[in-house]
Amino acid sequence: MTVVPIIKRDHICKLAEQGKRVDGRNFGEYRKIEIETGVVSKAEGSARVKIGNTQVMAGIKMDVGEPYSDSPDSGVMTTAAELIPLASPDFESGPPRANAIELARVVDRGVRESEVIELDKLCIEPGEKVWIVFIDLHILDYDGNLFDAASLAALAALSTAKVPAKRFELGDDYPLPLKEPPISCTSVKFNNVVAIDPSLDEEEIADARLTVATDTNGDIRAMQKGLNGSFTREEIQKVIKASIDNGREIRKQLYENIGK
Amino acid sequence: MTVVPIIKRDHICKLAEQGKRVDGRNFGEYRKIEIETGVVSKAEGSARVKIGNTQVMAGIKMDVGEPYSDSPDSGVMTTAAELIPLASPDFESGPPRANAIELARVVDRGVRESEVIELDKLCIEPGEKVWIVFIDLHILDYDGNLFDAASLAALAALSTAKVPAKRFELGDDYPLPLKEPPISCTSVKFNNVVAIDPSLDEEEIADARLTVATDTNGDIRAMQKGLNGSFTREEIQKVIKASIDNGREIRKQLYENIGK
Amino acid sequence: MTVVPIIKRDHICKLAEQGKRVDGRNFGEYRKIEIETGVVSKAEGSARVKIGNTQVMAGIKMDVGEPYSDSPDSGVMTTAAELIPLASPDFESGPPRANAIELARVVDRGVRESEVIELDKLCIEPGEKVWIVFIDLHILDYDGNLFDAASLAALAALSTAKVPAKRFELGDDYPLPLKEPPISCTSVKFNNVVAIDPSLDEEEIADARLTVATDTNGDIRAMQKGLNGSFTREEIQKVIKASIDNGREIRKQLYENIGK
Amino acid sequence: MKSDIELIDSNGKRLDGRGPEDLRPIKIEAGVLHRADGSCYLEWGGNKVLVAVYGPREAIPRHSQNPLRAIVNAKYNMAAFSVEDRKRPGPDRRSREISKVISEALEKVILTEQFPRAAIDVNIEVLDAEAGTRCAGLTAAGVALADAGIPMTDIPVSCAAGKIDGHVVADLGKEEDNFGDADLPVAISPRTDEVILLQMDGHLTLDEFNKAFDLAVNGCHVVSEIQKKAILDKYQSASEAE
Amino acid sequence: MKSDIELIDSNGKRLDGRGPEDLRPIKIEAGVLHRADGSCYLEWGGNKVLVAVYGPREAIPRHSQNPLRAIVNAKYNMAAFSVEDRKRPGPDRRSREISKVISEALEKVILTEQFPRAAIDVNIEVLDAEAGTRCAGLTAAGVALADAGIPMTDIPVSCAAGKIDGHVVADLGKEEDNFGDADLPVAISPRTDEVILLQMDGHLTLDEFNKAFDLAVNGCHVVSEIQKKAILDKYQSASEAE
Amino acid sequence: MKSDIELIDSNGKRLDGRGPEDLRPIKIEAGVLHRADGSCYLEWGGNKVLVAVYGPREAIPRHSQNPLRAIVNAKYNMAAFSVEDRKRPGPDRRSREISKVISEALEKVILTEQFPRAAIDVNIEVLDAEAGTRCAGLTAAGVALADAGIPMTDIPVSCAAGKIDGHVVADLGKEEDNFGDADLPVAISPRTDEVILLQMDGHLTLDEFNKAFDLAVNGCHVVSEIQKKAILDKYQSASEAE
Repeated sequence: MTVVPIIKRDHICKLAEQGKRVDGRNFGEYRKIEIETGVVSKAEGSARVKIGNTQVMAGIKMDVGEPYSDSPDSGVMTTAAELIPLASPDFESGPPRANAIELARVVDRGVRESEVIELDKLCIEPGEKVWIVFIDLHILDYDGNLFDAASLAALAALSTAKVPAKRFELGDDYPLPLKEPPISCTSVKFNNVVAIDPSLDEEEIADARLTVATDTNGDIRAMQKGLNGSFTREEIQKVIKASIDNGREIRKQLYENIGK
Repeated sequence: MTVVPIIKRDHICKLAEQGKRVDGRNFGEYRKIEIETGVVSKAEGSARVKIGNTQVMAGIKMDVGEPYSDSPDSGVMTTAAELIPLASPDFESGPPRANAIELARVVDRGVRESEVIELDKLCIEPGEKVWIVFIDLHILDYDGNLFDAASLAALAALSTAKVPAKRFELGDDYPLPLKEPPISCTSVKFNNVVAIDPSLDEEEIADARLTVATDTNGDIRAMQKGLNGSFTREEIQKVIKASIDNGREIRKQLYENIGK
Repeated sequence: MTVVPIIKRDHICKLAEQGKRVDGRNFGEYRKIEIETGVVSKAEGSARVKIGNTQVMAGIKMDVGEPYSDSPDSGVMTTAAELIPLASPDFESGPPRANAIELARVVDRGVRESEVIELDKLCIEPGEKVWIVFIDLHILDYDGNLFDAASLAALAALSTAKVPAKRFELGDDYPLPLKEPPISCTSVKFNNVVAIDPSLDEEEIADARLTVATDTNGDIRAMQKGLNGSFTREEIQKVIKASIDNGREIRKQLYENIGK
Repeated sequence: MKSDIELIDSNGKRLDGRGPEDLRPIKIEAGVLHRADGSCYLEWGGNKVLVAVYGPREAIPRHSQNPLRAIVNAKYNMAAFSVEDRKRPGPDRRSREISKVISEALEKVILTEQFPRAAIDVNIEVLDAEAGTRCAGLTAAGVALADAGIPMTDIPVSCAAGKIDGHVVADLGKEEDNFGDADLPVAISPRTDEVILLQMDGHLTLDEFNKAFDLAVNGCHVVSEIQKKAILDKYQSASEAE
Repeated sequence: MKSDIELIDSNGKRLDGRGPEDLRPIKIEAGVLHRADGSCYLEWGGNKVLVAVYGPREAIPRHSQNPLRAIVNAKYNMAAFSVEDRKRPGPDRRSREISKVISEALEKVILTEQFPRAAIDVNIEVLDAEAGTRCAGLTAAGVALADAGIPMTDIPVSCAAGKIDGHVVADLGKEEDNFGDADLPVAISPRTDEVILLQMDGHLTLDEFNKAFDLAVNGCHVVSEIQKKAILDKYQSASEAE
Repeated sequence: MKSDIELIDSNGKRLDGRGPEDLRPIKIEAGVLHRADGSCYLEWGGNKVLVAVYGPREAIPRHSQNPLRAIVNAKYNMAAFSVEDRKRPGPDRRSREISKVISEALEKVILTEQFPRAAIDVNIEVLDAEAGTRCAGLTAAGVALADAGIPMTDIPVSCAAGKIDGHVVADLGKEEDNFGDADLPVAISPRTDEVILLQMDGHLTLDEFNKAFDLAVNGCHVVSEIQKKAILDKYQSASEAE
């Protein structure tokens, strides 16, 4: 367990009291976001997303398999995240730890609960054969805010994915049927300020984290609080507001990128 | 590896030389036994058994599955024990250790070898579909003598279990078909005395342990010796005798409890 | 991580400079090889091979199962090696480590890539049922050169294996269909000499290891370099030459032994 | 997942007869286990949860120790027989996520800096499950920690709210959880209303969120009173026994 | 499991021609491995077992050490090819239970207090299996421990008895184990007849148990002589070699 | 596995138009990651590989430390989406073998004795796979190690050769790997031509082996130039940025 140097914490907090962030951003401002799709030829869909120095790759693979017995007419989706040791000196190889599991589950719920993938259109033979969609997330470079980078990479990869019908002799390939996705925005709280899109330095000293996914209407589609601090009602309101505002901008950039 | 304090050992042994046990019992006497059934609504059958402060919960779940190829007309049973860290400061979470495995296997053999569950009556379609009976043991509070508490909890849970035929659209629910169960009684040896139903203190200083399961006829249906000490032929005879006697009493209490 | 005593290294190297090996052999000479087949009654085929003090047992088991979807007309083979703690004070029980995995994979490739087992003759029903061949290697005594001992044990066990057709009610048992196997010979390099069939002492101080499998024509069928040293082109040539020569002798001994 | 079940009728009555703001029946008992340093048994609707606290004690292995404070290890575990279809024993991804968010929530109220290098283990065992087990588990953990005498700034408490058939209601039951529109589990420190756990799945407008959030916080305060009574009962029966 | 096979005929002869008290043929060889500190190869009927002993040596990891005595780690392992249907490599629940009861039995005779913080590893490898492998394994372990020079109060030895077709007999063979009524493996310290391993599955009246127990103990004494001869042979060939 | 595909035509042209000695297109970029101490992104034909180097740093756990030198942990990992049929995440037997042979090859060139008790972690991530990933991974690892400033006697480099339709050629492509006769991956220290990795599967006469070996070594030298240029580019852009 690393003890974050007191000096770094003091520095970041002192800046915060002056209304400043370490990298000069406003508290409601994201780092530069870059989205690149179609980066892996073997995948049905893929994307590399950078938020500042943080870099996540998502790949979509599809297979034909059996549906769950309680939803015989629906395709199946599954999400896995690997915090591979490539991305950080602190990540170890081995079975996924709590952090990787939380990341995968939050991205998974963001896609699943909002029914981004139209699973009911992925049935091949009711009760027998459906499409299975695998979302695999590889964290390549970790400089904070994995949740947003991973969610966005998953959405960008899904948005450009083709159902590989030809490979399975099921007709021509066609785009994966999708609904409008909610966009996840994460804020952290430290020294009683709330800052969106935390860098690694900020994450390490943060008391609490809150991720809010919002849709085109500004409705809330998912939330996840983390870390061992707390939020007041007012702070939650503030985080939601910032998530709606930034979510709108990020959605615009995603749509431009995938030509929508 | 804990070294049991010498002082505690000396105290228990000194008492034993005077013919006494720490908690005032006779060497052939059980602590108070409490049996409560039907404690979990989701289970097909369930029971919570207390022997003194030791507390074990057993739950029965059933499913429909394939028979083993060498017994196509028989249902299947399986027993798992979790020494969950709830029950003792010394239990760790993680895959089951040798103690939990021995416990599960001894309880399993007690039920299986005596054919308590009439598995031949649990065939739905020969070679295709049979009932699978899962016995799951959760140790809730560990103050010695898990074998007897777990066995008794398993038997009480089985005795009140219903085959969930309705849930699987296989007709009406009906009681799980059972034969008369053998009752397990465990004794330990320390300082050359033999004491039945050991408390945790006694278990920790014991040289050897012997579990004997007996049926209504006083016949022996299973035995398991444990720990790194030994028994003489005479001591074994003594343990068997005490097991038959106490087994009769415990069976009576079980039958009263399950209304038989 | 054991640091091999400097003294032993110096001794072996000094001898090498005088053109000698610790156990008096020439650099191109094997220790005594013993092959015993049919040593396990439950196995379809079995062999115990000794090279000096090194001792490996191989057992062949067969089962009926499904073919791989990309080769529906072929049987399936799989190789597992257990470096059981019986064989060396340094082997630990638990899941196979890198050394055991490399050993199993090198033996597996030696058999698979040279198509020693005629898998296309092990089809029972195309796409449905084929024979599965399990090669299990148990290292019993480890005094160096496991690769050659394990390969030879696998080949000897395969050579005497019977397809257990009767047990599966598929007609009479018949010999497992095999082609001429390549023979693996391993050399190591230390102190700039190249020595074949390293003893454990030599392996522990070796810089680099090279295994070469050759067939009856003297063609190369597999190679595997190991350890953190290097070979020059000339050294590789020398190793190949020695592998062809010794391979011829070992094949002769194998054939005599299995009565071919 | 949608269904034809009408989850709330025209009079605002829910399937089990509750009004929108009503919680399911709750029963809490402190100090129910012999070995544990602190324990709690809780029934909440059809949920049955048992919690045992061990610690503070030296954290093992040593490299897991924090030299500045105690670590809090909540372990949420569902018994194999606690659900309709038997659950494979051992932790799955869901239970590991819940363990993580509960651990983080409890760390906020426990005075961990009083016990550097120590571990406080909070074992949460779900014996019977019927919607809302994480709220039930965290609530029972709060009582078990108090029973163990662990110093805390407050007794943490949890309650969910959600949306069913377009109505915002407190404490979703089984069918409401399965066929409802949104679920919002919340845990707070009740003296300050600080939010220590917050998750949401589903679809809520901002207004609905605010309404649901307030219902959940109100629910927390209702449950908090039951917690305090359980702890008091334990101390009274303990002092009577003396 | 019952079958139509008649396991014992009217003359008291068993399937392989043995009388009720006869053991299957046994062959024991000590000191068969180069690397091990002590070793033994044993054939008992169709069973083939190899045992290697390492130690006493420092127990690893350190937290497994007992400051007062050596720990004894018996590891019973069946080769994948030792049984009719291939066994998946690695320990299963059965082999872990057998490892535990054999470790406990060996601890009784080994003078473990002479080697605090040490481990004595007893690796039991079943190469060919045919009823009674735990007795064969423990018996071979006794010889391998002696071969390793581990100080013991006695050389432990094991033999089973059981019931087939209503008759009590010694040392069940394969079909007798599969279709018999009861199996009673016993291990003793032969100098004192103290029982260090005892398990029973099946159905025995008290009288039958007593009879079976005595048969098993007698069997142990028969095997004990073969053990002693194997150890003697090893020492003689070793001293001849000098 | 044989097929009807003609892998090389009568003019000696291969499926993708290459001649026997030609390599697929290669692109190498050094220093592409922020967190890593050294990194490299490499495209080689259809392969895409990313390597991150961490260290030298204290080896953990302590018992893995070598008091005389650093240990080199190469970890070769294929992304689940890098192959036609999704690969289960996590190491399998193939990747663990490749990790081992690459670790051993890198240890030869790294001056490990300068960093006793340390670990140098070389994480090789295959993002897109198309024949020859181990050569691509080792080659990228060489650049990433140089980028991390790890002292080495040389920058290791790798290239394969093989046999297709009876012809010896360099750097097998996808179909050539699937339907060819032999594959021979080689890695060298290019300043001395010492061979640090060598594996072969298939069937080669001694003459064919020699020819293939020389082609592979020549290929290594071609790739080595591209490596050096990538490292130079990185230093130049770094110094320009100052």
